Amino acid sequence: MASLAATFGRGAMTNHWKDIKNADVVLVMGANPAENHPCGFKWALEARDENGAKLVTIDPRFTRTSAVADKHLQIRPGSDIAILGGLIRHILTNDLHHADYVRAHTNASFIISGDFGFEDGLFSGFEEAGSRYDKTSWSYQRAADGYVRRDPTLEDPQCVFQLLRRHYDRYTPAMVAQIAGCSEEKFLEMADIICSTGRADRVGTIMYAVGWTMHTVGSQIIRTGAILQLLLGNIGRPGGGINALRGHANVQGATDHAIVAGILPGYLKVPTPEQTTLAEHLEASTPQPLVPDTVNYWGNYPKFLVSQLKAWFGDSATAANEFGYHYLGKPDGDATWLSIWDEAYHGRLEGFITLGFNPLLAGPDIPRLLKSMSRLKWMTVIDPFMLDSAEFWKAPGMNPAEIDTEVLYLPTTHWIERDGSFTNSGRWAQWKEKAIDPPDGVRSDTWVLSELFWRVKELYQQDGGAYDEPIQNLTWAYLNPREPTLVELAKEINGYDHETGQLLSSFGQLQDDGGTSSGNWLYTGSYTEAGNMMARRGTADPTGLGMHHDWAFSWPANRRVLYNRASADAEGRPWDPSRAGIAWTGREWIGDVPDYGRTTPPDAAGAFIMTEEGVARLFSSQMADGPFSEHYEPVESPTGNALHESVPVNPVINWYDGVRETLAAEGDDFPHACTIYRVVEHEHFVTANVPLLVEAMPDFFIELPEGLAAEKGIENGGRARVWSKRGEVEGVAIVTKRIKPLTVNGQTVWTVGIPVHWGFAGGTGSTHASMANLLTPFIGDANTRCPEFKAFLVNVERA
Amino acid sequence: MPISRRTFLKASVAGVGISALGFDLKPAYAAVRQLKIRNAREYKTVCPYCAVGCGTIAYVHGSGGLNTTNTIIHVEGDPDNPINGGTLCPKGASQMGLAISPRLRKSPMFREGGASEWREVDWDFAMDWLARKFKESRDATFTEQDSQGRTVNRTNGIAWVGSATVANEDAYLITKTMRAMGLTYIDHQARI
Amino acid sequence: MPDTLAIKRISASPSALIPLESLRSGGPVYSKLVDISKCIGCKGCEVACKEWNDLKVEQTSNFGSMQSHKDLSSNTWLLMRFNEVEIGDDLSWMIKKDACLHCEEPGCLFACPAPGAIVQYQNGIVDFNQDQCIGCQNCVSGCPFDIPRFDKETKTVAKCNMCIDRVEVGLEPACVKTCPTNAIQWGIKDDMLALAEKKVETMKRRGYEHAALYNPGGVGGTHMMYVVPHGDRLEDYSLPAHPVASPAPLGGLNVLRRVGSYLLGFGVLSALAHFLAVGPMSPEEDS
Amino acid sequence: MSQPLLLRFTFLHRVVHWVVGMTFVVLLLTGLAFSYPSLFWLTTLLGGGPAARVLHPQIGAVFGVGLLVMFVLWVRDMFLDAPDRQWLGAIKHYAAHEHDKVPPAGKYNAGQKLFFWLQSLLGVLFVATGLLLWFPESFGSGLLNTMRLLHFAAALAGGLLLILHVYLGTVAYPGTARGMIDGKVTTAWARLHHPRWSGERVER
Repeated sequence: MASLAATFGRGAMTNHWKDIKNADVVLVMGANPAENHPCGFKWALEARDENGAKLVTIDPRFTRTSAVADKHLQIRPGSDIAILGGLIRHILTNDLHHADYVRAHTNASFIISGDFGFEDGLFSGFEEAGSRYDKTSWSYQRAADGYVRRDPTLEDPQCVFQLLRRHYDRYTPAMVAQIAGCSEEKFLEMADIICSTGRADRVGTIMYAVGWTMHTVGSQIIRTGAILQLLLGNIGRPGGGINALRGHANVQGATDHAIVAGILPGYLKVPTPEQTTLAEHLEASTPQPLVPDTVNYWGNYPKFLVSQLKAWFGDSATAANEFGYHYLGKPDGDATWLSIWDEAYHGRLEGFITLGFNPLLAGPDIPRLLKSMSRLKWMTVIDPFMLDSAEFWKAPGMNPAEIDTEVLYLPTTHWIERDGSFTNSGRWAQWKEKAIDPPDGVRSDTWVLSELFWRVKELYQQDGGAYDEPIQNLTWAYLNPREPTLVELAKEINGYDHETGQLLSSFGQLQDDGGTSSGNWLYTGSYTEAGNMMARRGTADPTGLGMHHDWAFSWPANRRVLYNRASADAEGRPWDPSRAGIAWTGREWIGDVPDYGRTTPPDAAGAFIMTEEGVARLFSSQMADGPFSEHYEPVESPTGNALHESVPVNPVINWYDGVRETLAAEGDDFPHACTIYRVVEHEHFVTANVPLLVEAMPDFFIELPEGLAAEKGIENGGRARVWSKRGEVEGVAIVTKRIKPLTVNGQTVWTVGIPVHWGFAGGTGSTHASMANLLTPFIGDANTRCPEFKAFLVNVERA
Repeated sequence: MPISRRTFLKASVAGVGISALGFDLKPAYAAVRQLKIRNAREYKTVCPYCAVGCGTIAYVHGSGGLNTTNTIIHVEGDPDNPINGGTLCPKGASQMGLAISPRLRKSPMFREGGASEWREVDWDFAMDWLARKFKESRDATFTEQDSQGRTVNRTNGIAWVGSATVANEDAYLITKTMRAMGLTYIDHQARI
Repeated sequence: MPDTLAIKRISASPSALIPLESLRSGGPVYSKLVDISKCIGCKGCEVACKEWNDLKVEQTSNFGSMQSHKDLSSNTWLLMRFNEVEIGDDLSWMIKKDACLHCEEPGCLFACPAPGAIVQYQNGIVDFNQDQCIGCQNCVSGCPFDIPRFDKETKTVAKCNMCIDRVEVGLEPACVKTCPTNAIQWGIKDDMLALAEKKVETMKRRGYEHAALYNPGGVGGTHMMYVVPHGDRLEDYSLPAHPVASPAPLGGLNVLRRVGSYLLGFGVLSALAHFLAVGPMSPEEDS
Repeated sequence: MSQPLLLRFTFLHRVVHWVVGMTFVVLLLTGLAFSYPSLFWLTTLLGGGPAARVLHPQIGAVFGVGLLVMFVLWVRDMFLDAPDRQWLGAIKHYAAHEHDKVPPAGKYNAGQKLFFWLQSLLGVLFVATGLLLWFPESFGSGLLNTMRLLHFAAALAGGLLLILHVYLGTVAYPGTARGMIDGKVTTAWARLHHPRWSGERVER
């Protein structure tokens, strides 16, 4: 998501599920929606059959999505940027881009510093010592007025468009084929389909998921996809976009509400130690416009943050104490998933609380996670089911007597025993009703959290201790303080006008003087004086495009397609009147909830209101590993980097201590590429508790290509063993025609596929203890530190 | 071979002369069972699995009266929901199996250091233990000012993870509470 | 009785061969239409079928396939079958929803000796009535699609009943309702035939030149029809090319029935005639 | 005044005969019930359809065993000899009750012997096809259809034989049935129907 924010200003699925039906081309890559999002995928098939759209898949495996696609291209795990870079080159060399769109809505015309360059796999500014980039040279040239220099002809050799052309010129079909292992012809056939939408009357969408994000270059894969879609003029338009298909029911909502390292609800930033005052934090977090004609909506950052602090600390948040700015912890570095485990691994973490989550099985490198868990002082697992994570001390190979970790397990309610809202991948927050009561003995998550809060608060009142002012001052004005209702919380999230005491109806009303409160500005308008907008059930669809504005609530401001200003040209005319996102009537915008004010004229500002450029970024300095993407090999790769031998892998990824030793090294015998994935019959690990699903997909299995299986003497339905440098798994072999051998850099490479859904604590089927993440490496993306689950090396034998 | 009524009758009557007239249809109708959701109450909810956000309807038996307990008998897609239009994948179609899974737990469990088994504990013990541990670790690892003298007010000794499966309102409350407690190691399934 | 459940045929009754007609015969005739080109093999229908019909969970184990069970059973009325087929350079993953096709001329019903154990409704549904079933399994051998399955515990045969309890009140069957991609459609058979025609055209436009409707005439047409992308490769979908159910495969039985009744009648009559002609033959009392 | 009596069938012979005979009747009736919808009510004799379907093969097994014992008990007497062949040549006189034109029969006349062999053949057919039909899940449906037809055809033949057998053994030839009740026949009956056998017996 980091890369989408870096490109467009927001990190979320740009369009929504039903909108996919409006597409002319649907590219599914790094995703398998037929299996992981079947009901959303219906709209892709609707496009295929009703619009005559082409549905294509690019994947290391021929999936159930490929089974209904018009064309499938098999690639090597980890070669996505090569493919997408090749598509960008295909567009630019054949002039297939949507020229008017690129000129109007991207930073193609922006001129970049003369110091910027790229050589031998490294962008300018690389600092060997810190494995990081000094981004000074990745900046725009400024004119005398302080704004960025632009060249509307796109001919300046330092303009983004020309730099883009030069950068991706190396991604020739031959190079693509060499890296990805496919044939040039098949790649070009695919390219012709995907690159056919660079016109006003055609539009294409991309559906991607963790198949893109779970790489050491994951964010840059998404960036490449975003650049591709911008060149084709597909962002902001109905039937277009770059659509992140998110996994769990409320992964979008939990991210919006920031159970995430580094952000606060509404994508506000967690303050850093350097920002010693609220003013410094606001200054660093509030972007300044780079061009005169930009809305630069993030300019309202202070209103969002101050309103949030008011929601949290109420009357204790005053101008005098910087609205409680110092009540917030300021982390000393990265605090994401892998870093948490690294802290535990090195014995620095004492306590670990997990709620609604099976972190051990989530991986990566379960053997390492088991060691890390053993070094915790205490752990608490909150879930309706007993989890493998809670029973880690019973895992195969563990000796409970040697593990001092105290573990508490708390049974809590599940979704249907509570009301509340889930925000889906397409940003629709839908209210759900409570259907049944929990059984006796089971408490709600809200109860557990409140109880923990009150008991800690009371302990501090009794005994004193470390700085407890924020705890004592945290607002908790709920009717039943020991178990707030979710309606109360929904209202708090929406926010109030303190003068009138009324619920706010739009984040436009937020103030930075403490006059308003709002737990999360993105959800302002979701629960107003008019009622619970998330519970709306109006089915009308006047646009015919599936926007359904009267159904539930879509952040922001009930907008259904993000960046919809870009669905129209500079004058506000829709690129394609039959699929108009919004249209300017001369007085106002009609259609979707416009990205602008309803009456803001089209020439008032750039289409991308969330960027300080006012346009989308083909070139973005916000990424850690380059303003453009570059193909780097996975940290475990069966081959060298064909583009630059000396820089094989992403140069700015973070290497945690002791991780290099856990990777396949020169001389180790791990010849096969491996990728892990999910199947439609299961959702991660929780469905092990559902008998009908265990019946439908009972056992852990290993998917092996026919040729490799024959070589190893493994029969279909027989048993196979797969091991990496980190661990091994054993299971039933599914020998398939759906994975073919690839020719990568002149050598044959086989791909092995392994599903993730099985655990050791009495999980599904008969194959216990075979967990895909026993194999995966403990390494993450340079931007998000999302682990590289999707490409690593293994060996295989008959078991 | 076309069979007419006449030939059939010949076939059946000629040999034995037993007429099948007046055949009783009741058993055939009796075989069609009554619609099991006929008298159920409906609750509109959302599928707990992926992020498509399919609308579902939970069918529940029970009067809803004081001291009564509802029993869930069926869940199927909500046809009005524009996203799924009533459809559900195998996970969604079997979600009642999750709601009433025989493996749902009903009691807090505690494992002492070095123990090889769980022991059942009550909620009061559990929450008291958790609050004390929480405070202990917070007190032990809280940093008010870092080495450069800057106010940081953080605790690095406790991590909170999850969840992408709770409602927005609970997610918000988790963030609000844990940030106020000074935690910085906070993450959930978004990354994995 | 609701109109939707007017009866057409009852096993082991005259109506088995001469369908009943009534004022209600003109009521709606339904059909499922399975668009194989839209099927993603998610097993949503398989699971929804078991959930709605309260069928028992069976112990399965992976046998080297994405398929859950090797075969249908009395507790698995619907099974997704997976088959990987290479056609030239292209791979086709043929995924088929295997369940009762609800033949217009149901071989199971023709073969059934137990009155009322199998009932065909005017709306096209062929339903088994376990209360009347004697467990002889003649229906199993009478079915050209190998669908009904004997249950060793109940000693009766079971199969898909098209969720007749849902259809009765105007709901679509559970598999239709749940199908995430709407690959399974439900409606008046004539409408489904028209839709199938459109779908065949769509498939042909997409390059499947052999796309075809599967609604075999040998069983009088079916009330679950398929639109098959590779109409020239029915065997790869395990669909019989020329299934026959009508009374024809049971023709032998019918001939025997008739011959038998004449024969036994003839036997009795001849004995009678003989007796009348020559009388009894007793030893002389006193010889 | 009582006539002199001859023992025609031992107790064992009689028991076996009636076991086979009665099981066959039940099998025939239930079989007809399964074959003729209009006769399905006959299953009531065994407690209804499901019970009849369960009992039919089990009774069939008893029938099969009985038939086997019967074969062993009777087979020695069942080979055709020269007088039997003459008897067959004169069968139309036998049917017309022209007693004097029929060559004298032994304990069993040629017709009875043929009946025995036919019955044994049908028995094999019943048991073989019946066994397959008993376990239908183990066999293909094509094979089962053929078996079902054969089983049916055999049953019809058996039914005809039964009619003939009962007719001849009761109303057509009074005095015959007694041989299967208390095992004895009158000498007069024996002289009339089985002169050679009665001759032997009397001499002894």
